[in-house]
Amino acid sequence: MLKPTSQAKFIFATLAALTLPMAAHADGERIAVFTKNQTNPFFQYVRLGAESAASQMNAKIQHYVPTKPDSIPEQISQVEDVVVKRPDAVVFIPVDNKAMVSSVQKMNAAGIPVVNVTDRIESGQIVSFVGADDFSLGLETGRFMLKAMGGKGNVVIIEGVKAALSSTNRVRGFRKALEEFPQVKVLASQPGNNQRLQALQVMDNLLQTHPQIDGVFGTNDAMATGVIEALDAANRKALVVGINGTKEAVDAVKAGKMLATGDYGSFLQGCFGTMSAIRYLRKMPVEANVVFPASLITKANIAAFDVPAEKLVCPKWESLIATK
Amino acid sequence: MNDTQVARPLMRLITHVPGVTWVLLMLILVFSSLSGNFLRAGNLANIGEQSVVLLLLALPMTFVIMTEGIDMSMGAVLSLTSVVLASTLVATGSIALALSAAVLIGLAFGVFNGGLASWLKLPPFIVTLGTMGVAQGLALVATDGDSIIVGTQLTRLYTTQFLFLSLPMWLAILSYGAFHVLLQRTRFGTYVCAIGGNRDALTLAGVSAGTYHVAVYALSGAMAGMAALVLTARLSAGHPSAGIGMEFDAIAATIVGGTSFERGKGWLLGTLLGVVAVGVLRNGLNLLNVQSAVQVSCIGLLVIAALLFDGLKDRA
Amino acid sequence: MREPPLLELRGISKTFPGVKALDDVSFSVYPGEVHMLLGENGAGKSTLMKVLCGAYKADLGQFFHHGKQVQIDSTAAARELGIAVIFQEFSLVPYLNVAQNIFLGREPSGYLPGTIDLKRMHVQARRILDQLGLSLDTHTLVHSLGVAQQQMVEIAKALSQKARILVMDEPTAALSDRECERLFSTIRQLQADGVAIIYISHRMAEVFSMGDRITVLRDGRRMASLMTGDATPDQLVQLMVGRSVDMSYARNFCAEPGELLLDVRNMSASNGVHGVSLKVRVGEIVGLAGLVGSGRTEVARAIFGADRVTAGEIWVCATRFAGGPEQAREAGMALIPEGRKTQGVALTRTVSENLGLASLPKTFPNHLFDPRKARQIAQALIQRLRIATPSPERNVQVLSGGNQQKVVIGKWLQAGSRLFIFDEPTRGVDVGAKAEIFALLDRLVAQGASVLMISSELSEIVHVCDRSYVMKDGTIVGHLQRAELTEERVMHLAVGQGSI
Amino acid sequence: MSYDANLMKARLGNLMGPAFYRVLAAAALCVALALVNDAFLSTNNLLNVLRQASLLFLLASGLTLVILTGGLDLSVGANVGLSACVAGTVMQSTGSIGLGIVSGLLCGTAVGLVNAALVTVLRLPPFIATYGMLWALHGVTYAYMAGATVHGFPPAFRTLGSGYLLGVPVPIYLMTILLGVGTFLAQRTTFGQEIYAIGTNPEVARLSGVPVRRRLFFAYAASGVMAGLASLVYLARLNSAEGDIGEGLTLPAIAAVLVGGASLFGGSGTLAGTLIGALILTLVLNGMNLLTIHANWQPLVTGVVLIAAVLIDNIASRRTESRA
Repeated sequence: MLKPTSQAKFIFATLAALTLPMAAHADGERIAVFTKNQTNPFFQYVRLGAESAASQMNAKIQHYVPTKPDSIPEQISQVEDVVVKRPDAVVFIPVDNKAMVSSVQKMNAAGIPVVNVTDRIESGQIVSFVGADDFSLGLETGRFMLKAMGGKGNVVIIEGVKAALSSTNRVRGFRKALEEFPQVKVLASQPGNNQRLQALQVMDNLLQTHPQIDGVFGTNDAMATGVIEALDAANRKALVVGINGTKEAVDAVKAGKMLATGDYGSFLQGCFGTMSAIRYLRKMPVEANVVFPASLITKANIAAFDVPAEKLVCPKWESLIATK
Repeated sequence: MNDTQVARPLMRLITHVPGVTWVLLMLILVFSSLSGNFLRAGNLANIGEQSVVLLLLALPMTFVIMTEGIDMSMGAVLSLTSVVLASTLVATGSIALALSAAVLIGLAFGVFNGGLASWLKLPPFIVTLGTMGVAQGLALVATDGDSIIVGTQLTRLYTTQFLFLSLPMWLAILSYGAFHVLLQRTRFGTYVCAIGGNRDALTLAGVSAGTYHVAVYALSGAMAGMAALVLTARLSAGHPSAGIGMEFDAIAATIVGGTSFERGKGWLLGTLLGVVAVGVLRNGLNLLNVQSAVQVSCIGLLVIAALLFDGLKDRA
Repeated sequence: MREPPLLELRGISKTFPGVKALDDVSFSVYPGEVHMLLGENGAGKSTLMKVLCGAYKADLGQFFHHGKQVQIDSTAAARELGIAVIFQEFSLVPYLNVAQNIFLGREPSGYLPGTIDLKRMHVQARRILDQLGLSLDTHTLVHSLGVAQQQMVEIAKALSQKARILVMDEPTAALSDRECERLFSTIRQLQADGVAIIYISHRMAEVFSMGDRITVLRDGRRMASLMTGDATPDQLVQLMVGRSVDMSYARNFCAEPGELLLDVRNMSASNGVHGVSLKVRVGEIVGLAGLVGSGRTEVARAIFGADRVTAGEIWVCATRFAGGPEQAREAGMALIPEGRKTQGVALTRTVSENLGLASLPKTFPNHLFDPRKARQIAQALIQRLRIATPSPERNVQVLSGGNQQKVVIGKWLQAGSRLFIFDEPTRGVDVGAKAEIFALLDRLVAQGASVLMISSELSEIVHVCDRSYVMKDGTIVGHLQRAELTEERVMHLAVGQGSI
Repeated sequence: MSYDANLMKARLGNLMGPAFYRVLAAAALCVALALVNDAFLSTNNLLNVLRQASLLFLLASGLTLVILTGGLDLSVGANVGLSACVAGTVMQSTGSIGLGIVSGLLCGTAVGLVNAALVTVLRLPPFIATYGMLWALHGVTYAYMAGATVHGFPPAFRTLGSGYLLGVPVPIYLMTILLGVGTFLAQRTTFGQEIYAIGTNPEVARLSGVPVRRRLFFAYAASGVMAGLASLVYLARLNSAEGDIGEGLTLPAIAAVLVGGASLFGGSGTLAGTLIGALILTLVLNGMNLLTIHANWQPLVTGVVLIAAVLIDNIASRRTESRA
């Protein structure tokens, strides 16, 4: 009932399982990488980063992605299965920073080192945390847009999935930025659930009630681009910012449709998360806490980010120290 | 007409064995041969524990479907009750209290569904689709999308071993037993079958079919509350979207297990097999580290394959 | 005068939106009496029964049990009084076993509340089945039983209620004569035990052989109550239909049949029939007799292409026929199936939709559907077949059994069929409509069509058919020409004693 | 009542179906919204609502046909997802609008044919067979897109989704055409008659010489084609596609059909009804945005409206029955 390709995978996987001894060793460590879903480009970049890092340090990557996007029960099950398989280390993006604590503790109990990426887990022992600060991203992107608006006018917020931490923090950041610009009025804050179509239709509807919208803050790029489509269709103009720095957002910024997008450093998160894991196994020093400073992708610095995914390669570990 | 012999228990079992049984056997064969870890006690325990929540949902779902109904709200109610359970536990520190709160909320939703479906004769699909939204909304309103961490006491309960099995496993086993008895040896079970099979017959026999019909949905709601206990313990947190979409898994497991949407045909053991099959598949594919995208397709293929077996059997 | 009646109804009236179903009906039944209840479909029999068993609540009227007034406002109350009903639409649950069905709603309780004492239930079920001389396994799921067996289970269900008053609605409709005999003996036995029996039937033979008293209903009113001795068939029919109907179904039998229309050669089919050969010529009505379950319906379905033919050949008008119902329709065949409500008409669609269903390609060759035209056609058929319906836009549901049957026939008339296969055309059809249907058959063959007719009522076979095949165990065991066609000979062949 | 009056009534019934009271519900909803928000009744907003409804309707129309036969197609959403991704990628790589459109339609049709085969040839129960397909398709889509996003299509193509013609959005024209053609097909062709008969009682239809399986096959295939068409409109509207574009489209579509008065047991329901259903669902979303109802409450409100819609209709129609 399986396609030939996946049968091939079976065989490969079993070979791997048989040939590789359990203990850690200087080479070919098996790193299990957990991401939230297969549909959001952000996690694709994380996975690419992880693979690039692994190939540089010749370790092996195994990806674990819930079949239902962001499904908590499924990620828990996957952790349980991984504990059975005992990889040398785990690079872990929890689908929920609280609900996954028990799973992290399971891995701790099994003695598998865990590097926490993107969303900071509430508790449980981790080798290191590698991620960006959603709050300051929201703050910086917001600030940038509000400045561009000349500190006055009307804005709307398109929220992400209610249950997701990153969205909430980004909104919090943006609201903080708003405090600096008292003349800016928030007309509405409505849910787009990280879905392009929903964001678009929500924007459609908001455009009806609000004749004057000067700025839109989308908590991720997919929604921001959805908003842009809505604006185009209605022949309305407004400054739009998103967060994540995905390919399409970069293109939109280049085309001048989007004002800016917060750089979430997804690829780098994959790189340094994986590097930290491997370095830890190889008894090399690692940073306990790597948080990328919030940076923006704007027309000014666009060139640096306009690189196709397959061309991306992880920078050296040392460059990380330099950025701090 | 020699159908008469067909119905003798043994023969009945053989002719009733749904395709899922064979699929399950094949899966076990494949995985145990491909992955050394698969048959380890630890891993089998995994599969078991991963299947508990789904089983607790699929059992009542089987009853609901036997009444020619459906309960789309189950997943959302599960999420809501897990939130309720968690917050009550945090507030009072009493598991018993928390559980009863969750079960009560579930019950309330069940009665509402059943009432509309049975007394007002509204189509269950759309009704429960509506209550699905209501439950989701309430869960979000209650938590503002945040999850509620519960203390270690629940986790301790979850991991407690008793006669080689963890408590959740025992809960699953007991529930299955209870439902089996309910279906085979009680009026309730008989009437569940009758509601789907020939409601008028039941009414003419002086039984208030409506009440039992509502009771079926109430049961499904209450079981969602039960499942919430296991789920919350598993997450050691209540989460407003933890159960989303689980109703579909439950329905799939039920139908694949040989229960039909028509004329009150149901088979509880089939449901159990269906649940286990899904658990085994996911676990096995993870052990073999099959690419997630392929995993997604495999689940679909499992469902279709199981049905195909049934189709062949019927044609034979 | 004898003791007060076991049950007496006085001035019962029941009105539904639009119709007065029962109008001041009085009715009584004594212990040990078989009281026949006659009337055309829609005369109010079933309503009266529903009132009796508490399913409906009478608007007016009183009930007296052993002479003292009682209330029957719920099925429970009715059961209190020992009233049990055998409905014509089976009240069985397909995926419960025989025992569970017999005791539905009255399961013997186990130790714990709500539980059932399975062992006791099956033992008791066994006892009742033995009483009826049935060898059924009580664990059999009902959906795997044939119609006749289901009917017997239905009867067992009523008996199990230790009823003092037993109401039967055409209990023999689905039974072969042999099974009928067994039922009758059971009834006599119950009679002897002082059980009062209210018996609804359309079969005159039964009415006179079983009945002590006869009550005739028409349009919700009681026309008469008379002792069987004082009644004659014609008189009863007149009371029922309000006009006299010729009961002999006299028809001018076809002297020299036309060319061969249907020729089935040694056919076997997936549904179990084997080695069936039969011929039907233009202008003939050919019978297909046999006990229920002998494979008559299966033969009909196989010929029509509804079930797969595994061996042998079917020739229609000298051309080899193969394929499904669609091809059968093209070939000019028509099937008027046994299960009218489930296979004959689409209950929740309108009369005109049903009438048009089989002839869509013929009426609208360019696939464009024209409601007005469909309507005119329906109108024409309604008049031609005298179908009693308020309008072509009414759902078939509301029509009486006889009229539904006419709709099925009309559907095929419109399709221009030449070979009509009737499977129990008069089941659940009242005397008046029965006569009309047979008259229709006669007209059909007169106009150059031909008919293959399945019937469990030997009298029908004998009176109506030019010749008849007899089936047993899935194959044809005999072929009787007009001259040799008698109920006895058919029966002999059907039960397999001696052959011709 | 005279025959012609009867006929008229029947005709009206055919057009409105049992959805008549839902029309009132929708109207009531409009009035309520108009009262609380003056922007609602603006031509722009009404067009906007219609455009959003048309997207839903495109998907629901094919589904209506399937549900009329007493079946169900849970894979329409996933089908849209895959078809959109295929069409998008083809259009990008070849740069040809025509090829993109064709590939999208072909993909949708192919999926429809598979469903049709599963249900009619292999005789699998539709609900669960198409549910299996849903998973299979999601898997294929994820694998095909590998987390990437395809975006930026030629304006000519995008008019299909976001363009205007004489001041009216193009999708609305599509919807109108579809409604006309579909209603004609259902009410004025023998095919439609046969579909209704099959939905009411397949055995009766079969024994009347109706080619049941061929008709069913067509119904599921058609649902696939419609999904393909819908995918193109979505694509043109969003101007981009990712793996999860199809998620969460199916249930609203089914809801639209059922709220529109169709029964899952088949044989009853009309396209006009489905349109009403789609409108009700869209109005709710539109209204919630116009009134900027807090995100947390939105699913709840939608749920309540769903139930209310069927409840009102149920009670009202019962009243009329008892009067008749």
